[in-house]
Amino acid sequence: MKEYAYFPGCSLEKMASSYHKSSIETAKKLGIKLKELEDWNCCGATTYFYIDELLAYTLCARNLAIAEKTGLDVVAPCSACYKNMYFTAAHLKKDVDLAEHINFALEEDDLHFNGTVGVKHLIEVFANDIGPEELKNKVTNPLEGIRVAPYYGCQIVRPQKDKEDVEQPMFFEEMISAIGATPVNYPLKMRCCGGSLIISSRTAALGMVRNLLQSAVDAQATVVATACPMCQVNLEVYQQQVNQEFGTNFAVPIMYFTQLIGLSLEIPQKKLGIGQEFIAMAPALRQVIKG
Amino acid sequence: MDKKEKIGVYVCHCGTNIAGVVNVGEVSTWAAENLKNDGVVIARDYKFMCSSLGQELIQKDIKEQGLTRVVVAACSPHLHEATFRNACKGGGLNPYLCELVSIREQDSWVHTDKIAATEKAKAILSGGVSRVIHHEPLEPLHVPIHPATLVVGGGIAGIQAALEIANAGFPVYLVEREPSIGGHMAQFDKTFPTLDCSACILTPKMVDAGNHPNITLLTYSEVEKVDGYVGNFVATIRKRARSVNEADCTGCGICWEKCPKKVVDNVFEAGMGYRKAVYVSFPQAVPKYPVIDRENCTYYIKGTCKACEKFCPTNAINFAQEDEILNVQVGNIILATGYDLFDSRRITQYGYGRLANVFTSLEFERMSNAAGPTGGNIVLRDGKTVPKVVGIVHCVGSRDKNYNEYCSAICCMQSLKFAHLVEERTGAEVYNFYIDIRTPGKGYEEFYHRLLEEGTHFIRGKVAEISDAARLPAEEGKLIMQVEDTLTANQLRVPVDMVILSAGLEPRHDAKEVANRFGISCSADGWLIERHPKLDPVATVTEGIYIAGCVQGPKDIPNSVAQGAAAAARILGKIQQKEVALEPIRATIHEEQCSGCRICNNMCPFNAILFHEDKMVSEVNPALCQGCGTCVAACPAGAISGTGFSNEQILSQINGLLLLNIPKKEVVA
Amino acid sequence: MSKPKFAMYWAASCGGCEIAVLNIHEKILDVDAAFEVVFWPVAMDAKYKDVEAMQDGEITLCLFNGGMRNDENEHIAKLLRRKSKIMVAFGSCACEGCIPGLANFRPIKELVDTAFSTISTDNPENIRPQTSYSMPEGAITIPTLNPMLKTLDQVVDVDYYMPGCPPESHQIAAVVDLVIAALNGKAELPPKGATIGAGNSTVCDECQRKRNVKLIKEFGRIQFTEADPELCLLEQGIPCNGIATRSGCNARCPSVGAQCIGCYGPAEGVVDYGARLIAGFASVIDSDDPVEIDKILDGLVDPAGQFYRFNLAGSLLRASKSAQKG
Amino acid sequence: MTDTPETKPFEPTIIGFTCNWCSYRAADMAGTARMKYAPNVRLIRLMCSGRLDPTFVLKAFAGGADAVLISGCHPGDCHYINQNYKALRRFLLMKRVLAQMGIQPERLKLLWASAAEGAIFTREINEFVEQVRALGPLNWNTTAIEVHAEKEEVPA
Repeated sequence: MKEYAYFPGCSLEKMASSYHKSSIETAKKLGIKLKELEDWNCCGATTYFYIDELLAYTLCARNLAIAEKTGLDVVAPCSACYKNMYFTAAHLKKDVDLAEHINFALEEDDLHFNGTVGVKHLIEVFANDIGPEELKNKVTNPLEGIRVAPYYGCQIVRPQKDKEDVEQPMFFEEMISAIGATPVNYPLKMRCCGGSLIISSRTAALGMVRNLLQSAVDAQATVVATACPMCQVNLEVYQQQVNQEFGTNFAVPIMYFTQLIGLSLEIPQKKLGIGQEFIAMAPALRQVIKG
Repeated sequence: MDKKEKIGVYVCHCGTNIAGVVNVGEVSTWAAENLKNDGVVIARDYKFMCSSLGQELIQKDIKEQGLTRVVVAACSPHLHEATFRNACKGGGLNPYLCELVSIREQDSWVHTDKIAATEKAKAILSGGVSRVIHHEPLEPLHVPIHPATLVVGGGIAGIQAALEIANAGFPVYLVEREPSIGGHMAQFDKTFPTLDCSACILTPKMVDAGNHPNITLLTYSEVEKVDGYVGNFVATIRKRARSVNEADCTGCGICWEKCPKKVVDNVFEAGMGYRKAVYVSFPQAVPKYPVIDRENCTYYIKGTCKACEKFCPTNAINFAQEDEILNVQVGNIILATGYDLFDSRRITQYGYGRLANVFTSLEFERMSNAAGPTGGNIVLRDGKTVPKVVGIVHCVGSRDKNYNEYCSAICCMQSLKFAHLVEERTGAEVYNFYIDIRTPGKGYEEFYHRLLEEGTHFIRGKVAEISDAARLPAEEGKLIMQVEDTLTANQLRVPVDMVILSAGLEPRHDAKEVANRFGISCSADGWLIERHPKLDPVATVTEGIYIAGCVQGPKDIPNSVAQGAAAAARILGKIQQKEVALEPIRATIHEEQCSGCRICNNMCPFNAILFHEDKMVSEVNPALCQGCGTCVAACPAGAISGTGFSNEQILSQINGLLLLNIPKKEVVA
Repeated sequence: MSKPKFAMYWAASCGGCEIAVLNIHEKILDVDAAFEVVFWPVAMDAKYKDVEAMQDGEITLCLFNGGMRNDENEHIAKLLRRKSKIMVAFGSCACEGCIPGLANFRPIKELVDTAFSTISTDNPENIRPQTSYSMPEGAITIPTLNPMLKTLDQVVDVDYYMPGCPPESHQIAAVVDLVIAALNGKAELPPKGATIGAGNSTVCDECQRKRNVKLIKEFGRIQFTEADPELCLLEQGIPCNGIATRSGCNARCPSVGAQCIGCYGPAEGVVDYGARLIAGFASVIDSDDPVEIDKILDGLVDPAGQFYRFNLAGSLLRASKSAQKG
Repeated sequence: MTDTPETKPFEPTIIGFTCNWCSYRAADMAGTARMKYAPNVRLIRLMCSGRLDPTFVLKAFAGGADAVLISGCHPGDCHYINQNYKALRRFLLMKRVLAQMGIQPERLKLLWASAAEGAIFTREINEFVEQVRALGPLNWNTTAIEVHAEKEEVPA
């Protein structure tokens, strides 16, 4: 059984609690143990790096140092948390002076960042450690006939880790195929959801959400699958506002990929946090799931 | 040492080049006093040792003083080693008993501290003296040259080379992997910048090669193995079964007319068109005999059909034909195996293979060719719609650290040609997206100007993405090319109907294996390495193996032809000499010390080491050995020695360089 | 005419060499018949002063085993050299330092500390041997340790080398036969400086295991490897020193499934035994990637120990830096 | 060599091995371009870095060199196809052995330099000399090497 240090991040504590629940449950069912980091702190989110780089690096370094103590690689379900931690680990390995500076501060907490910890996004663990073949073997309730738009968002594959394709990755599609659903091809799968622009420049962000939803609808998607609480919020919660702003009438269900996998593994809906959506689950999906 | 050597030491001033920094007088006096124990009997310094007077000085001393070894401290051995060896030879001393140590390039030219430079010169000289004691008289190896030549690859470079040699009256084996010679050039429509028809200028040469009495054409064949060495190679060639008896076939074409099986032609038509299961690559193919593609032929799959056999008027079809293995003896080899086109699928953001109307350059070549799948009509993938706007992306897979860092050399001109053809044939608006326009060739820049005047748009920027996600009504149904125009610093979204990716050139997928098979090497980016990038571009480090055309690096047709001819000229020179002299720097395995452990067996990339199972010992073939010495250093039993760079020579040189050869009291701090 | 005289001495060694001599069985009677044994401390009572009283060159054959660990060893080596016509460095210790020579990896102080102050030593007052001590009867002395162990030929001139830890008995018997024949004018002795009682090639020459071109991705340890009984051990990733070790033992260890550890020392003409193994082992590594090569090399847990187990004192470097400092 | 008076800064002695085709030519190139570097390195020309026998390195250290430089063609550019990789394998193993012998691995350097890289050759040599100067003299016990000269003569 593969074990990881789990960094939920603040979104999953509240707003994205369904992502948290479904992550833990599906991972468990697939033979992956997620051990929550003790005394973790904020990752700095999307903005802190632009305000105070040193403190932002320190925040992430502290989480990484805690993870290092466990001897496990750290995994984050939130794309922003993942990107910040991965980026920090990579940067501090190169900038030894900065690492020393930060370690000086971490000493207060009896912590030290050595650069030995690996950082992974949860979807990476599902795609690589389990892989589509094994996932397919474990699926008991294939989501046949369901057209899923895999929404990667902008952060999962960046910065490039190895030689993987960062322009047109396919691992999300492969995972969707593995659970019996049909991945749809739509050109905007890698585009930004608007992120925190929704606060500072609402119209621009809503326009971006509109384009994304339109692209998914054009591809006849039943549901959009996300792998980030920020993407989920922008696509789901702001859908109504998009409709008001642009006179559209979108009602596209948005779900975490962990929820869809959970359904295909016949995990009870409640355990996956289903039932708290703003946009009701698609009837087509409701028909194929059991339990 | 049984007898004491008599060593002469000569320190060169090289005008002020050496003497300006190194106190040469002090060095020669020092050597005369301190290197006596090593056998130095005379030490002189002279203005220019390489002059005829300097050389005569050495020769006189050899004769009068009975010198048995000579050490010259002057410039780099790469400059004058041959000079001083010849001087010794002239004086009656074996040339390999002379050692040239560099106190110019490695000392006076790179140091400013005169005292330190003089001390270093002493150490370098001392190293040379210690080394030369262990030199042995050597004789160069002479091997005869077989007059036949093997040319691998029947593209334009290979054809040219074969014709040059054959016209000079010597036999050539021209081996080609595909059923017909012609190579990539046969696929092209027009050639830049003159726009003459590619087939029109190539076909006569193909026919010449096919009919030449001195050329043995082996198409649908591959070289599997090469044994031997310069002057005396034996190549093993597999001639794949065509399933057609060449002696009976007239090339009438009835078989492929009657064949019921249509196959997508991924080679010649770049996947744009079809051929039959029995086919010739293209109508002007040389030789004219078809081949049966056994993977797709109904008879080979199901056991029935034989339509071709039934209709063949000369009974030339032979389903039972087997591969033939030929062994040919040749003196020299030319590799002209060409290039592969960069696979545009690798740049996923350009959407090739995902977005229908994104074409590769080779697809476009076929499309614009009157004999091609669309009859020369430039249309979208649906086969009928004529594009109104066409975007051409330059540098696809080239000048890009993610793929290939090098410039593919031909894509700019090719793209300009495409732009011209599109405008001429469809009147469409054409956008060229380029990084830089590179037109270094006769008439190339003029062609670029012609395009500018024709109204082609040139946008300087690397295309970021090609997508079908429309934002504006005008973008609906189009391909949108996202690019920053770096001259105006504007982000542009250019909607087009058709995109042509001007894909770069890559080394053949099997270039590395081919290089290994022929005992030569690939550079880091995979092209075969020439002996010298400027002064010896068609020879390789392996004697007798030459390269021509794109196998050496991306180049256009005129350059490929020039290299083909150049390689041929080099070989003709060798054939005329009838024999070749090889440096006697070789490894030897001493049989009585060899334990047959086989450690050395994987050390030699030239396959010069053989293992004798019967005697359980390994042996070096001196004609194949290139003298690198890797096996000498690797042998755990110390059973391999290397002439010219023996352990004794190097270990003594270390002693000398560290001045350990000088009695302790005399070492001056 | 009196019989030619024979001496055998042990300096820093384990005594295995003398047992190997006795292991030539009834051939020992030929030794007794051909020679008068004048000095052999392990086998008979003899005093240094008896040797000192001899004429220079009086002893015909001296088999000297053991390395030069202390000044007594050196003194006797020089003494026996003077008194002997033929001086044979007998066994690995005298030839190249052998196991006692491994002490050259560490400073001499650590050596003494290990002997007198480790947990297994009952020495509560931390007493150390003194090289000289005054007694009412006068000063008594024990030999002083050299900072580094030397080989015999680093101290005296040696006529012949006979490698092995210990030399194989059949080789000793052959050498005895040769010397006796030579004394009777029936054979010729090899040129001075030659290695006797061994082959010129390496252990692989006598090894019966099958061998191919060797390319390995991993070095393993023999105790954790289930080795193919027919195939070359090195090919299976087991660090066998046979490739570089002088032949003569009939590939004793590899033929019973153990790797050669190199007791016969370097092959003919080799300057540094360890260097041959560095080159040999590096040659079988099947990788061009520095990271992967390093990973493969991690499988060799103690490379210097592997390469210089028997040869450290006789190697080019002779001793580690810390041992040189004393 | 090793007993330099304390007033002078320590000048390391470095033995450098070059291959005939790339690194020796890089040294020639540095000379032709009159680039300047520290005079502490004495070069030995081999045909290929693959010729580098570990014995040479040990010999140089034992003989009093403070550091050893091994240089060859860039990976993939070897004149003899791939022999420089064989030098690389030996180099990596040699470093480990030297470390066990108490010779800092930094005293053994591997440098890839093409025939055109005189500037790189110059820069790397200067850096290496400085690095070795900082490490201080190796002072290998050379007297141990010369025992042969001191030992007692055999009676005639």
